[in-house]
Amino acid sequence: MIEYIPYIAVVAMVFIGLYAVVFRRNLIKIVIGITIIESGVNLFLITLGYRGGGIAPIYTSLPAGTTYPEEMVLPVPQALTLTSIVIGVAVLALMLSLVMHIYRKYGTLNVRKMRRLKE
Amino acid sequence: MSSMSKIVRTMTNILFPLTMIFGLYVIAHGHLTPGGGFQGGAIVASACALLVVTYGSRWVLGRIKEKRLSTFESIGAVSFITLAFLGLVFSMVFFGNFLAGSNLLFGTTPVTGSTLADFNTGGVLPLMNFAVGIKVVTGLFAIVLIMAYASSTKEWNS
Amino acid sequence: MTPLEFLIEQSPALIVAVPLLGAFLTSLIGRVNEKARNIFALFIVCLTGVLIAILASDVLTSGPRLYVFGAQNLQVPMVRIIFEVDSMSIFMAIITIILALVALVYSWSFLKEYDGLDKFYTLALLLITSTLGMELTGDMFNFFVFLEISCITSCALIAFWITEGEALEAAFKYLVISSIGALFILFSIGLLYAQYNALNIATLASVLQFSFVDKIILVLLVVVLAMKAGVVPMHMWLPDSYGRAPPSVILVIMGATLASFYGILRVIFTLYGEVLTTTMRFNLPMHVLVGWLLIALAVVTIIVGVLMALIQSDFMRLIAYVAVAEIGYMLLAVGTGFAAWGTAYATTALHGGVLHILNDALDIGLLFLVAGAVYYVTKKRLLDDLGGLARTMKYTTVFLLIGLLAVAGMPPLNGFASKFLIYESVYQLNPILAIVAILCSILMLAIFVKVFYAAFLGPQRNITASTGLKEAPRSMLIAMGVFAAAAIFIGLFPNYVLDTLVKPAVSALLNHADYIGMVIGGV
Amino acid sequence: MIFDYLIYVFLGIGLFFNVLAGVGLLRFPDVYTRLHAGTKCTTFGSIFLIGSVILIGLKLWWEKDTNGSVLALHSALALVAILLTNPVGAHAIARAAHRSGVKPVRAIADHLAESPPLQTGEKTDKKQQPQEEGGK
Amino acid sequence: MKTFVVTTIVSFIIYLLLTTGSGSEVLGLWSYIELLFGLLLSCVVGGVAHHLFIKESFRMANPVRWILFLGYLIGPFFVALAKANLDVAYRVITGKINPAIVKISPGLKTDFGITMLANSITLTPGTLSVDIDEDSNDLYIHWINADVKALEKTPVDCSYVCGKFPKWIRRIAE
Amino acid sequence: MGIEILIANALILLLTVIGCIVAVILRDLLAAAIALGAMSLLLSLEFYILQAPDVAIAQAGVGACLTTAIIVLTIKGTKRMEEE
Amino acid sequence: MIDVYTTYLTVVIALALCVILALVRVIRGPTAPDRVVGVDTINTIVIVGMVAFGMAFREVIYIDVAIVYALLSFVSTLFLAKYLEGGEF
Amino acid sequence: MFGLESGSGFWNPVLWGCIIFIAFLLLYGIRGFGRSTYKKGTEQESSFLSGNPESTPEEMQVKASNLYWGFTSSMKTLYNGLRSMHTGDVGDYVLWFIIILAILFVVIGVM
Repeated sequence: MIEYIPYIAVVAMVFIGLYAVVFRRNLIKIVIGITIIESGVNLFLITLGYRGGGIAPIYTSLPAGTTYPEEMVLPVPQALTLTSIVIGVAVLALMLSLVMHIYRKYGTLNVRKMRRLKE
Repeated sequence: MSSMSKIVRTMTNILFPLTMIFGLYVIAHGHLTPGGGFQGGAIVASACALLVVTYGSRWVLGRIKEKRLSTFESIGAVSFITLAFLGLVFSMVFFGNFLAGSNLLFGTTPVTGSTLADFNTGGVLPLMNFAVGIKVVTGLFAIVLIMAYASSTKEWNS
Repeated sequence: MTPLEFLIEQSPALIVAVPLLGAFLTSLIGRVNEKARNIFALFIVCLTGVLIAILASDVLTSGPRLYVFGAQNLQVPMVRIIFEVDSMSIFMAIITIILALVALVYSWSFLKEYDGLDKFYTLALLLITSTLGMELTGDMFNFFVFLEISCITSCALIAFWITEGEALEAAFKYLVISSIGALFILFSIGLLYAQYNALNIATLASVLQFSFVDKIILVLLVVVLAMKAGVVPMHMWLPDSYGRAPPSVILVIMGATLASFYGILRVIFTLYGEVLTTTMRFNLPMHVLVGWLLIALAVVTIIVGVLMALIQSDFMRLIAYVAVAEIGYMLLAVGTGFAAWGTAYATTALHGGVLHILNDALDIGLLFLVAGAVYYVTKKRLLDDLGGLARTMKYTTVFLLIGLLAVAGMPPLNGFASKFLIYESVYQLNPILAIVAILCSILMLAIFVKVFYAAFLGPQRNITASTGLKEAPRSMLIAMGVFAAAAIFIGLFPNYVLDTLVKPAVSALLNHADYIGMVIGGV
Repeated sequence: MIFDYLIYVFLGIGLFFNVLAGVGLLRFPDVYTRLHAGTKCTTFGSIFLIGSVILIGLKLWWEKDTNGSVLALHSALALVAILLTNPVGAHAIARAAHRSGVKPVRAIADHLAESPPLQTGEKTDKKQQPQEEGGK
Repeated sequence: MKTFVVTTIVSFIIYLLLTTGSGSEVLGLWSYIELLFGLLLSCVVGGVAHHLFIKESFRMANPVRWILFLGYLIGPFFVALAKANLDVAYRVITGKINPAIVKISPGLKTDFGITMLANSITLTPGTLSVDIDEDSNDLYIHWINADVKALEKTPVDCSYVCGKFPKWIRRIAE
Repeated sequence: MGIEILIANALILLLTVIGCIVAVILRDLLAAAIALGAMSLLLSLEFYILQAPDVAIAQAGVGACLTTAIIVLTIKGTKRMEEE
Repeated sequence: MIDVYTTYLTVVIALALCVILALVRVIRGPTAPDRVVGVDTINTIVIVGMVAFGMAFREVIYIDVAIVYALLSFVSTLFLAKYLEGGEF
Repeated sequence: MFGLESGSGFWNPVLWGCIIFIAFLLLYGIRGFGRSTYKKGTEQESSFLSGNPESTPEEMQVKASNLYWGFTSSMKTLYNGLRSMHTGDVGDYVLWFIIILAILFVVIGVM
């Protein structure tokens, strides 16, 4: 049961993030939207790996007498999420530095005014 | 530029080594407990961000140059890949764990199950954790430092 | 084991590892000496090229290769990173490395006057690494990681001319849309893992069921990769970023874009090939429907690309729209090949499409280099401000002519060879498609007549006597000459390339069972 | 048995003060008074909540359970971290609020607003810290 | 050099606390390699942070002061903390406040002392340190229930606001 | 496996989603950054419940500190209010 | 011996209710410092909640996360405070 | 060796080269029928305009943006649609992406 509740939150987070990216006009809001989508996807991956009553996938903390697959939460999605978090930081930092540069050049954070490249 | 109040500064002086040793602990125990190069690196970088916020970016830039940070970042990355190449040289497999089971540094074979965490295991993994840690610390610190400097300077360009 | 055998055995890993090592070593060397850094970067790319050549000779003679990271044998659970190299991957790797090599040679003098070159070389080598990784990997998650690295590095490279606001704008737009796309890919990878408990392309392909979730995954993967490849109407980032980045950067980014296109091929043919060709809906096999969807996207792409290119006044942006149209031609061929799976002309269409990937890289690359040379000499972007360049830039004019004739598909240049195959096969599927394709090709010629007339003929405009106009520097001419020579060579001997590279690649795409059996049988 | 009740008492006190912090945050009229609630009560509440964890850890240590005692030790470190950071954070927020122009509501005196603007300690700091330290 | 050694030792102690239970070779709690590695990492921290960690003098390295400090924490400080919380609870429930920002000059010299006092004030009845005068170490305090009698003087007498804290802290930190 | 963890899980997820909505709606970018920080720390707690301490540390280190920090720095470098 | 698992999970639920109260302040807060106060309170409560979870699951590593959090939330609070103060970073 | 064959057609560069060569020869022959009195550097070269003063070459060359004016103005509705599609707004980029995703979801999901 516990493993089904987060999916609702995942859907909500992805849609909220998409809303922010599509309809919000502020550059920083767009960045925040992408962060929210990313958090949703991370939560999704972690929830995929969860098993009811499982324990954390740590080699040295296995209770005596148990073996790998039955008792543990799946470790692979957690590794995937870690990678995704790492990448997320890089993307976030790059985006925000671009936002700062754009503000210096354009004098605005409004997307509608940041349209020198069109057609 | 400007630093924060004396109370914050004093507490930063106390917390900075504390946070840093904790981050290094997380990096060093990456092969035993949760954490590892990235997480520990993020913690240490946060400790450095603490310095940036309390003392101001000018103060920090007066102590460590951004160029040196990016040099360290390159060194971290290069040492990571070099470890992978050493695996190729010593055990004929790229990313080969040539230290595991060798009873040298980190060479003990781990015991399965609920045991006391033996630090001396993992082969090249702790070393790789440290390489990643160096890269992450310097990279994130450089990001925070440069953004802090840029955000409070009016006349920068490029 | 002789050193050569060892090298052959380890080459898939080394192809990715060498540029990765080089990327960080260049920035260290750049501290010491700038010239040494340039030479070192070039050396690294050459070394990678040699490794790719070694691997290619092995793969083309003895079939697909499997490489498992960090394990002597495959007795462990299948959570290892796996590289699987078949002829298609190696074909794309060759294209990437050619583009990279030429880009580095070109940037030698093109970027000389700008600063921040340390970061340029690091990022370019990282981008090459990630592109090669995308092409060689046999693992969905690994594919995602390399895709994401290529997003970040190409965004940083697009913003190379950081003093121009437009470059920053283009970079930001690219990063927003591509990171959202990459997150969707991660989402679909999560779904795949949840269903089949595997991340390997081959393992997944062998157990895929085509349930509802699998349909969602298919749509997500194909649409995101199509977006990354620049298919209309998700192409808008492409003219923005191609129009505002330095040409040597564009070449490297183009490698990444083509790798995304390769991703579409991999998903459709290898991952979903088995399922789509055997499932029936409405008395039609599924692959017909998917193929026609691709064809619809492709036709829109061609038409919009060409029509928008016609009204552009910015030189590089114009070429970028033509690049969009070229992507449409490839997608048209692939869609035809997939819709008519099993027939003879499907194979022909795929031959044309896969050959067109190479031709697109060469021709559009050549045009971008010419545009870069024009920019280098005149510092102007708009066609209206240019004129009479043919009087001083003779070689560049010749290269431009070769490039534009090749893109427009005029014989005897390479564009004709692939477009000929595409027209022939598409005509057999549906004549109207072929007519549209030919008409758009003619329009493309008209576009280039405009460029040639406006920028290279007529009186010289706005040239002050003090600066004067010279021919582009030698390294740029060499870079352009390589592409021009390759274009003429492929145009004259299309069969040679077709037999050695394209046909194995297409047969690797069509016989997905080999690719799957490699992992399943190998374990 | 007594021990169990002790833990329940600890938990009760801790939870009561944490809830009080939340209520205080909602009921007080301005930033400074909210800081009173948000800082003092959560700190006090967390002392008791973590104290209960430490008590259980001590009991486990008495029963020779290494895992439990290590747990208590780490919890104590977390408590130390909270105690060190919380008041300083509150001070920083209060100072920031005052400098950003938030006036204390219903204040009968405001010496800070009357006093001349205060220096930040940059200059004195530079004197104490000569430049040669960076590279060592 | 001395600063380096002290910082290293302090961080090593923290490392030891974190890694308790890692082995059974040293005192049944740590393993040798853990200690070795911890020393190495502590040296790194000491090298980086020693100028920050110890700024003024080695006054706080004296163990007597630490015992006093512990006594202070458990004794008057904790009592004051408890009183403070009951006070806040009372004010949350009744909503009776009478706030003021007042200035006090506790007369402490060292940074550590003034920090300790400010933190104690923040955590104890009805008061919250808002700002500090860098030169004279005067504190500006938000007082939730100001005493009108105390406000007659401008630096307000310490005994109204923080009781005997300055004396304790002077004994510990100066 | 009691009902408690279920309730805790649902509550924390609800709060996370509320944090997201607040971060998107508020016009004050600083407030949005604050709400994003709150969201990310609640998300870290959720990772905790789902038995992923590894990810929780990463999310704590990155989401709690660095994300907020660099967004605040960006707001400092640009401007705070979202214009219409 | 009390049932550690159930007890501490109940504690966590109660703490989540406290978080709701603080979150209301974050949403409503008329000025930015009010929101920062709310987040600061949430930080402390979440740290305690992490410790309680660690006790409930009986895992030491979970409490490490709490320590990390206690140290790092301070940094983000300082960043926000310094911005509000109007200081140059 | 040379050449390309699809199912229904073929392409041979050698053959093509021969044909081009022959065509070139033919053209050269035709050129021989032209007027032989044309002289370079005389008045014959300059253009003749009545009424207006002679314009400079810069003015006479049609600018790139005006070159296909007829084509674009006759397809004005199409071009207006295309221009309004390319707004240059990041939100619209993402919106197009999501629209395509939704369309394909519907199309493939129905099947």
